[in-house]
Amino acid sequence: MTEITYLDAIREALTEEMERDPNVFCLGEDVGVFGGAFKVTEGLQARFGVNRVIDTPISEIAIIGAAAGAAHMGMRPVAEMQFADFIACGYDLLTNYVATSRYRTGLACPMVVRGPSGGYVRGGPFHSQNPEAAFIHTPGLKIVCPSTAEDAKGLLKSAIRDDDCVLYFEHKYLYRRIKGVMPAGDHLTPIGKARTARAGTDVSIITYGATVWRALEAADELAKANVSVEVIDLRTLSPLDDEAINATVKKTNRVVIVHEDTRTGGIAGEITARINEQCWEWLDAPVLRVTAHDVPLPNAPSLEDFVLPQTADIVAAAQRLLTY
Amino acid sequence: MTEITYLDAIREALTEEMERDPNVFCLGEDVGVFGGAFKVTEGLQARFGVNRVIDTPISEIAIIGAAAGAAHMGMRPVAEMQFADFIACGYDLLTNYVATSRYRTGLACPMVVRGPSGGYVRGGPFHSQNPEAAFIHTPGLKIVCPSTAEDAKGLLKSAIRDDDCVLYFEHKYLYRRIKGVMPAGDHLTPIGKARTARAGTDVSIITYGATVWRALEAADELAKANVSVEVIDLRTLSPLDDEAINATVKKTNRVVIVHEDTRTGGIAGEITARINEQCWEWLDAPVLRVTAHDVPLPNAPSLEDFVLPQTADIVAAAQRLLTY
Amino acid sequence: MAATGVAAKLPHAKKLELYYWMKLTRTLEERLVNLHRQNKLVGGLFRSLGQEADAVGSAFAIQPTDVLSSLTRNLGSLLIKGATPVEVIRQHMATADSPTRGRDLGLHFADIDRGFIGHISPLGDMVAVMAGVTLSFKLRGEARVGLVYLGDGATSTGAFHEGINFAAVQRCPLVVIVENNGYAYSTPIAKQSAATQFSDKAAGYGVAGDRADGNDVLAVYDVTKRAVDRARSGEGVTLIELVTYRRRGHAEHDNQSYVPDGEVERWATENDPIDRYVRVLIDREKVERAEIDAIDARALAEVDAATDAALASPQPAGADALSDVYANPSRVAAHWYRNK
Amino acid sequence: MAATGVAAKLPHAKKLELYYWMKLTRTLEERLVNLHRQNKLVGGLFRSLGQEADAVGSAFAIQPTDVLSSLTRNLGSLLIKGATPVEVIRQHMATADSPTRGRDLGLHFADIDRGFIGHISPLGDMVAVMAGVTLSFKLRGEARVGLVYLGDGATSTGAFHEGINFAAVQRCPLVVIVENNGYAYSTPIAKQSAATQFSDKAAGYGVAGDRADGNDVLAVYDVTKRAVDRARSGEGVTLIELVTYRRRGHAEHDNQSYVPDGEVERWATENDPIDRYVRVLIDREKVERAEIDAIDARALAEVDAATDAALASPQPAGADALSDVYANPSRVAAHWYRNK
Ligand SMILES: Cc1ncc(C[n+]2csc(CCOP(=O)(O)OP(=O)(O)O)c2C)c(N)n1
Ligand SMILES: Cc1ncc(C[n+]2csc(CCOP(=O)(O)OP(=O)(O)O)c2C)c(N)n1
Ligand SMILES: [Mg+2]
Ligand SMILES: [Mg+2]
Repeated sequence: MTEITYLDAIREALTEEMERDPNVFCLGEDVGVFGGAFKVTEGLQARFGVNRVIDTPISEIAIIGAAAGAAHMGMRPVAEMQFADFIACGYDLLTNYVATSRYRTGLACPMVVRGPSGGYVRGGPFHSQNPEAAFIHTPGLKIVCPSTAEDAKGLLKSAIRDDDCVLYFEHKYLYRRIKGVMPAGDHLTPIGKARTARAGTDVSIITYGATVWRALEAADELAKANVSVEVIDLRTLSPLDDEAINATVKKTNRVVIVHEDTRTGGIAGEITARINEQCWEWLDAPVLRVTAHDVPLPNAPSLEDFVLPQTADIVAAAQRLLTY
Repeated sequence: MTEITYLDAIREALTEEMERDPNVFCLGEDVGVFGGAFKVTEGLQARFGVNRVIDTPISEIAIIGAAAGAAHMGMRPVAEMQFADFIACGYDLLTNYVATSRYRTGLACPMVVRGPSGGYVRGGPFHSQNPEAAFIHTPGLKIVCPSTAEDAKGLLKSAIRDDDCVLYFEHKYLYRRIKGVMPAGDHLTPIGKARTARAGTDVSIITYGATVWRALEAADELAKANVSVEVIDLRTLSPLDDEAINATVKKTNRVVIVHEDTRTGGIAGEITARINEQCWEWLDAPVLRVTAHDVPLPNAPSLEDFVLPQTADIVAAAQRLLTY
Repeated sequence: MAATGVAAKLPHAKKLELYYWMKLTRTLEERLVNLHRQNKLVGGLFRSLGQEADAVGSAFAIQPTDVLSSLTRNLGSLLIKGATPVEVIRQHMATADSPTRGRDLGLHFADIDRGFIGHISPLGDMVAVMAGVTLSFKLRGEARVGLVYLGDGATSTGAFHEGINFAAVQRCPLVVIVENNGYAYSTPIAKQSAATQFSDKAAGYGVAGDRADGNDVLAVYDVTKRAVDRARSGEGVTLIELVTYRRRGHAEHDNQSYVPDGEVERWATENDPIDRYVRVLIDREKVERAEIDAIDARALAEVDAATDAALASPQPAGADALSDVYANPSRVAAHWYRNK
Repeated sequence: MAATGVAAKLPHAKKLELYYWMKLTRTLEERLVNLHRQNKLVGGLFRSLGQEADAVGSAFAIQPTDVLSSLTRNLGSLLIKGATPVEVIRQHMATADSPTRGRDLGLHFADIDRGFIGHISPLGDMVAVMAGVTLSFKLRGEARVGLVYLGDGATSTGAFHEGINFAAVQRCPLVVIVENNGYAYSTPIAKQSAATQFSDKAAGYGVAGDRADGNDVLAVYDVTKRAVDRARSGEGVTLIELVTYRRRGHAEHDNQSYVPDGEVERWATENDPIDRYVRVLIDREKVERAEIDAIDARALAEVDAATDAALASPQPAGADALSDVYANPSRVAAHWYRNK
C-alpha cells in the first residue's frame, strides 16, 4: 500500500466524489487552471472541465452565497477559501444565510467550505488563522478538522455527502508533512465521532488538527516518565462528540485541552463547560488549557513559536495535573 | 433627581462626549435626520450638525472601515449598527483590521461600534442576535454590555475615551423598560470591572445584559426559600474581570452562568474554564449554564420564549447546585 | 403609459391578470394592516403600497420553472410565483402552520418547487445566493432564469457587488432589479449613491443596463421580459432600475417625518400604479368597469377566506423550536432544566 | 510617451527624481530576491517588477501631508512617502527593529506621520479604511488628500465597493487607483470582471473615471495629479485605472505556468517602465548617461548600506509578542507554563 500526503488525500476525496456524483463541483479563487494556491485542486479542471472546477473572482461573499444557491438546487458545491482566514469576509453569509436556511425555510444547503487554516508556518497574522471558534458558536454549521491523511480524505467525503453545510478546515502545516495509507473502498470518516489517537490511563489530552501531533509527542515524552497519556483527536468540532469526551474523562480523571487557536473564546472553554456539566464528579483535577496566547499571530519565528502551543507546554500541563 | 431611560442614558453619553471632544462624531444608517431606528441619536444632528452625525449608505464594511480610518487620524468615531446583527457584515474589518492594527503597526483605532442587540422582543432571527461570542474570541477588541441605565451612560463614555476599539452592545429589550438616575458629574463606568448587582452567600449567578434582570428576579424567588443569591453583572465581556469572578466563586462556591446567547461557544464556556483554572478547589458543585438553546432565534412568541433563558430556568439551576 | 414591445402583445386575459395580481397585493396588504392594528401580527409590517406594479410586472415576465428571490416590497412577486394569501397571513402571524412554522418573519419564506426564495434581513445577500441558483441552471444546461430584487439602499452592500459581479463573469441567467423607491428607511438616494441613476452601475459589471417607470406595470413587464429573454438565451445578466416610490414608511411604525411635505400625496394622486393601470384597461383595452369590480371582489373574497383560515391557525408549541437545525441530528436536545 | 498636462511642467530635477525612485524600487527588490534565495527572509516575496512606474508616478503626485495606502506592488509609493530601504529589508526579515517588530509581513507597515498605511491581506479593506482617513480630512477642513491602491482582483471585493461608494457619497478627497496588471494570482482579468475596463466602474459610483498607461511614469503622474487636484479642491473621488503588467509570479514561488508563452518577455522587452523612461530622459530631457549611472550607483549604495544594517538586526525575543494588543492593558500575561 502506498502512502499519500494529507494534501493528496484531500485531492483524492475531491476526485472520488466528483466521479461519484455529477452534482459535486469546486469553486474558488485560482482553483482551476492553477490548481489552487497549495495545489489541492491540481489537475481537477483538466479532468472534469471548467464547469466542475470554477475559477471565481476574489469574492468570498459571492463564493459562499453562490455555493448556497447552487446547493439549494441540488448541487453539491465545494467552495475553497484560498486561506481559511478569508472566510471572515463571508461571515455574514455563512452565519446568517447558510446556517439558518434549513431551520427557517426548509431550504437545504449541502455544501462544503474548505480552506487551509493554521499556523506553525510563519504565515503571519492573515495566513495562519484558526477560524473555528466563531462558527462553533453558530447553530446550523458543522465543522471538521482532520489531523491525519486518512481523515483528511474520509471527512471530506463525508462532508460532501452531508445534507448541511460543513466547514472543512484543513491544516496547512500538515499538507505535506503527514502521510497515510488510504483505507480501501469508499472511505468515509463519520462526522461527529472523535478518534482515540493514543490510548492511555493517567491523563487525557483532548485536541484536534495540527496539535494532535504535538500531543502525541508530549505523550511520548511523558511515557518516558511512566505517565500513560490518552490522546483524543476530536476530528469534528461541531457537533462535539460528548460521548468520547465523557469516556476519556471518566477513564483518566485528568484533562488537558489543547488548541492552536487563541485561548479566550476558543473551543477549550466550551469543552471545559461540558465536562463540568457532564462528569464533574469524575475530575481529580481542574481541566487545563494549552493554547495560543491571546494576540494576533505574529510573523517572526521567535514570536510565532512563543505564541503558539508547543509540545513542552503540553508536557508541563500534564505534569501539573499529576500533582493533584 | 429625575430618572431617565436606558435609551436616553445612551443619548446623554453621546451628547456629553460630543460636547466635550470635537473629535467625537457619530456615523451610521439613518442616524442623522431620523435619529436612528430606535431614536438613540435623535436630535444630535440638529444640535451638532451634519458633519458630526453622518448618515451613511447601507455599508457595514465601510462604516467600520471608515471609523477605523478616521480613528487613525485622531477622531473618535461612534459607529452605529442599525441592529447589532448586521455587525456580521463587518466581521472581516473588525477582526482582521481594527483588532490587529495597534498590535501590528502601532496604529490606534479608538472607536466605538454600538448597536441594539438581544431578544425577548419578537424580533426574529435577524433582529435579536447577541453577537459577542465571535468578538470575545478576537484579541484587540473590547466589549461592553450595559444592563443598567447608569452603566449605559457610564460605559459608553468610557468606551468613547478608550484608546482602542470598544464594541458596545446595548440591549434593545432594556431601552425603554429600564430607568436610572444618572450620577452627577462626569460619570464614567470603568471598562473591565464587574458589578455586584446583588450580594449573597449561597449561590453566584454570573451574567450581563438583559439577563441580569432575570437573574435578579430569580434571586428574589430563591430568597423566599432562604437561598441567598449573589448576582454579578459582568458589564465588560472583554477583558473579563477575573478578580470579580474569582471573588464570587470563593464566596459562594456554587456558580450559574447565565447568558441570552446560544450555549455552544458562548461566553459561559470561557468563564467556566477560567473558574476551573483559577479556583477549581473552591467549587462545591459543577458550574452550570443557563442559556439559549442552540438554534437560530425563532420569531413566534411561544418559540422565542422556549429558546431563550427564563427566570424559572435560573431558579432551577440554582436549586440544583444546592443539592451538591 | 406605453404598451410597447412585448407587453403590447400580451393577450387580453393576461392584461387582466396583471391587474388582478396588483389588486390582490394591495388588498392583502390592507388586510395585514388591519390585523396589525388589531395586534394579531408578530413583528413589524412592511408595505409595498405604490410599488405593486414593480413587483407584479417583473414577476409576470418569468416562467413557472424560473426562480425569483423577493424582497421586502415584493409581495406581488411572491403571489405570482404561487405563494398564497393564507400563507402570507400565517407567516405574519407566526402560526404553527405558517410556511416557516413561526420561525421567521414576513416575506422571509421559500419554496424551491414553486420557484421563490424569500430574502433574509441582511441586505444584498440574496444577490449572491441567486448567482448560485442561476449558476446551477447554467451548469446543468437548463433553460431557466433567475430574478432577484434589491432596494436602492441595498446597492451599497458588498454582497450585492460581489453577487452581481460573480454572476456577470459567469454569464449566469440572472436578472437583477433595483427597486429605486427614493428611500432606504429614512435615507434618500442622494446619500446612498452619487451615481446619477442606479442603472449606471451596469457598465461597471459589464452587463446590460436598463431603466423603466416602475409604476407602469406594462413597462415593467416589458423591460423585465427583454432581460429574461436575454438571460434565457445565454446573454447573461441584466441590471434593471425600476423607478418607483415608497408611499408608506419603512415599516408601519415609521411616521416618515423625513419626507418633504406633499411628496407622498403627489405620488398617491398622480402616480398610483393601480389607478394608472385601471385607466389603461378602461381607456385603451376597453375593459368594462364591471369586469374590474369583479376582479376586486374576487381578490377581496380570497383575502377574506385566507384571513378566516389564518385566524383559526394554532401557535407553535415551544419545543417545536428544537427541530431541523440540521438534517442530522434532526433535533437539538432541550436543556435539562426544561425537561424537569 | 506623452509628457502632456502637468507632467510636462515638472522641473528637470523632479524628472530625475522619478527615475531615482523607480530605480531604487527595482534595486531594493532585487536585493530582496537575493536575500530570499539565501533564506534570510521570513515569508513570501512579492515583486513589483514592471510596475514601478505605476507606484512611483502616482505617489509622486501627492504632498508630504497627504496619506496613501499601499498594496503588495507599491514599494515605490512607500519609498516616496519616506519608508526607508532598511525598514523594508528589516520588515521582510521580521527583525526586532523592523517597523512592525517582526509582527507582520512585507509591506504591511504604517506610519501616519510620514503618511502611509500599509495594507492588510484581506483585499479591498483599505479602500474602506481610506474612506475614513479622507473623511477626517473633510470633517476637519484640512486640504489633504488620500490615495489608495488596489489590484484588478481586489475590485471584486465587497470592501472595495462599500469603501469607494461611501467616499463618493461623502465626497471624500480620495483617489482610488486600480492597478490592472492583467492577473490576480493566476486569474486573468476576464475572469474577474466582465467590464470592458476597470475605469468603467466609475460611473456606477458617480465619480470621475480615468485610465492611463501604467508603464509611462509621466502619464501616471499626470493622471494622478489631476485626480489629486480635483480631490483637494473638493470635487471628490476619482477612480483611475492604470494598465500595467505583473512580470513576476504572484509571489516568487509562483512559476506563472498559467501565463501564455512570450507574454512576459514581450512586456519585458517592449514595455519596461524604467527602460522607457531612460529613453525619455536621454532623448527628450537630454540627460547624460553618466547622470543616470550616478543615480543607479546612489540607489545601489543605499540598498547596500540598508542591507548591512538589516543583516545586523536582532530577531525579536519571543515574549515581545505579548505587548500592545491594547493600549490598556498594555501587555497580555504569558500562560503559566511559560513562566515556570
Ligand atoms: C446589511 C443590512 N444593514 C442594515 C439593515 C437594516 N435595514 C433594513 S431595511 C433598510 C433599508 C432598505 O432600503 P432599500 O434597500 O432601499 O429597500 P426598501 O426598503 O426601500 O425597499 C435597512 C437599512 C439590513 N437589513 N441589512
Ligand atoms: C479577501 C481576500 N481573498 C483572497 C486573498 C488571497 N489573495 C492574495 S493576493 C490575491 C490576488 C490579488 O490580485 P490583484 O488584486 O489583482 O493584485 P495583484 O497581486 O495583481 O497586484 C489573492 C487572491 C486575499 N488576500 N484577500
Ligand atoms: Mg429603497
Ligand atoms: Mg492584479
